Amino acid sequence: MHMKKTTHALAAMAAFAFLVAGCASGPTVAELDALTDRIVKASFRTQGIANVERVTATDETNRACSEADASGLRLDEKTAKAIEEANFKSIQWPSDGKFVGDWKQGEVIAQNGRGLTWTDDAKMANGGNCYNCHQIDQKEISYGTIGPSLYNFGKLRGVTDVNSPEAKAMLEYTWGKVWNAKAYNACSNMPRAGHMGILTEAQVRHVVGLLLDPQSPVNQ
Amino acid sequence: MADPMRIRAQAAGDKTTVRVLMSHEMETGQRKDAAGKTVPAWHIQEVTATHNGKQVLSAEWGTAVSKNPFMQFVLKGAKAGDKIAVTWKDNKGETRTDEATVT
Amino acid sequence: MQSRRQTLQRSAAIAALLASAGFPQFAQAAFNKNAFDAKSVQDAVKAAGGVGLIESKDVTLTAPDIAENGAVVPIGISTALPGVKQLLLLVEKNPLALVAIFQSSEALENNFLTRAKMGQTSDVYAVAILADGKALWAKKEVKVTLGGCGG
Amino acid sequence: MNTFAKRAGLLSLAVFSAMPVMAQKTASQGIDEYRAMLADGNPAELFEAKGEDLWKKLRGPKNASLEKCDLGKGPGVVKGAFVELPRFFADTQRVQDLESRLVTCMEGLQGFDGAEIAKTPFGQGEQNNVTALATWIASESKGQRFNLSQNHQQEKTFYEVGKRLFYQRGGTHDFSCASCHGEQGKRIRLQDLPMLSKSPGDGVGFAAWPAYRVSNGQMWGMQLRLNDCYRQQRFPYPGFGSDATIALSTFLGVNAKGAISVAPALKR
Repeated sequence: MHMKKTTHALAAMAAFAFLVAGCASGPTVAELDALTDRIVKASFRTQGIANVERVTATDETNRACSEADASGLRLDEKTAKAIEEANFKSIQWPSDGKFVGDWKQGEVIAQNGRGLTWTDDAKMANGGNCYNCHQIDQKEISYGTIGPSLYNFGKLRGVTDVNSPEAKAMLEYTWGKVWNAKAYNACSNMPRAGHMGILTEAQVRHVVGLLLDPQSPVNQ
Repeated sequence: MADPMRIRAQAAGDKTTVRVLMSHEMETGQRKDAAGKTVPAWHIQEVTATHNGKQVLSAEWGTAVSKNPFMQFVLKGAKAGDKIAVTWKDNKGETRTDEATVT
Repeated sequence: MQSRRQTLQRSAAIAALLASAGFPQFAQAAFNKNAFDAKSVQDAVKAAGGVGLIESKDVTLTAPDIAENGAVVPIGISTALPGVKQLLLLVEKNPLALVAIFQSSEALENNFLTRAKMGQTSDVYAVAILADGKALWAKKEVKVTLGGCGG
Repeated sequence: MNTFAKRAGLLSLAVFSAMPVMAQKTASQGIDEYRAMLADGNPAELFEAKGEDLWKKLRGPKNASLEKCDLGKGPGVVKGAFVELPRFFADTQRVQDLESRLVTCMEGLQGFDGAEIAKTPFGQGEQNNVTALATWIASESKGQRFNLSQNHQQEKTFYEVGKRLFYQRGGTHDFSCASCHGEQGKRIRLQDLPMLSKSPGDGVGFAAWPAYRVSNGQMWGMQLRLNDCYRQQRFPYPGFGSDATIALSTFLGVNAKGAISVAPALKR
């Protein structure tokens, strides 16, 4: 198994060495991209529920954003817009029209950072990983700072009654953002919780509740 | 056989600070394995130390001492060149003794 | 399960054995199973021979305010009080409260450090038991945080 | 701060005795204090001692020691080797990191089956010995500055591939290495995240592993560090010593140029 892999990788290197033999300036960007793909294929394997396709068959959004990140250049506006539109189209809106769930369950989901690694069980409920990157309820002092603070999320956006017509736009935005963050910012660092099957529809509803319910500690 | 300890004994004035690291799992007996079976407690119970052969320390430890335990104690009146030996014994009866020289 | 009487008998036997082995003046303690099996701080101190718990500024507990990980929490006890027999470190909210007992000895300062596992945020106790059984304590709350990605 | 927030703040001050902002400051100061208390007496020392012993011991089917192992500075030279790895090795025609190089030596000098060791899960059998050896070898370069070579074409190529891997988004969460380590001054929960796309400074990131993890009481080499990063990224499993892990290490190691190594360190 390992021998085969080593051979494969070595073959890739040998092919590469041949490629650059007559080329003093080193490999081109395209050659390096192709070599990276070969190395990824030779290096990663499926383990538990983490299939190798998670890295060999990523979607256009990840492909374009990875390339932009590595080059140090921002995605051009046209591509960014196309990515956002495609992701927006894929958002599944609440099947029963209910956007806001139980903030208490939302807090548990926000605290939970588990699920979908190769050591996790497919049957267990996944966490939302929210506190890893965001401040949410001020009582929790162990929060990350990769994303902005979400404390007072609903309050700052003027949501006083989730059933009022004025709140509708904010309910939709919050749902959409949690479901598929790339619909609003093409190369956002935020996972696409609904789109990628990290959270279920019911879980997304509870997280939206945590953020928008005026009773939630987030909005106190 | 258990891996050796690391013992550092440093004299400063009339006091010698002894720091000991031990290699031990210190299994609590509260943890369950992948199959849901409780992993039995396995921990150091007794720690003793001698200074030039004379016993100076006696301690008892429960399961709550951390894995790969650390201990520090302060000896009165030892000097550079003196021998400090530390012995631990766990609840399975396994034991290990290591020695260090005061610097 | 061992009865208390059996434990006492065994301790006595081991003490006699050690005495004959040439450490007659050293307070050698066999593993005090009752104390380490006790769930609460009070019961553990009692099993170690402490008769009355009294808060004291003369006992110093060294512990961090916050632990990045509950698996390794540095804790220590020290005191300059005379007549101390045993020094105990305990974590109130652990399933079994007692972490360690150090026997006081003329050759040592009453100053010991070790590291403990803590399942959750809890008060940590340092208890010095005197010859007359008085148990003088100091305590401090140590916050245990959830670290890393939680996965 | 709006009036409500002010009022809420005062209220919580009255009721809970600590304002959130204060709690925040205390938390990071408290963690610094906690780390300082643990600095003296790093259990990594236990693994260092074991590694040194393993280097000198006659082992394996050939009953030989590793004392003739070439870690890049000539057979048997240990001091300073760690801060120059990964590098290109002419005998294997590969860029290798410390751990994959150790396996090459264990195979060549001692007669162990390298593929078998690479397949062994971390924390078991000969993998434990590789980790202990890496811990000792790293400790022999403590205080030295990272200085990876970029002279050989394959070293340059591996840096470029490593850079692409660093920014590669994938898995169920779209995470790349850069999601957490691409910006300065960020943290996950309370853990500070080093920015690894350039030098994060002395004794941080690449210059801190192997390290003893207090959370699980395990000694981790760079291979396991990267492996667990990929696990938490929800990626599939990177093979031990695979080109992806070595290319990524090359990128991190070259970026760390000039940073002082503190390995083996103590980590959460």
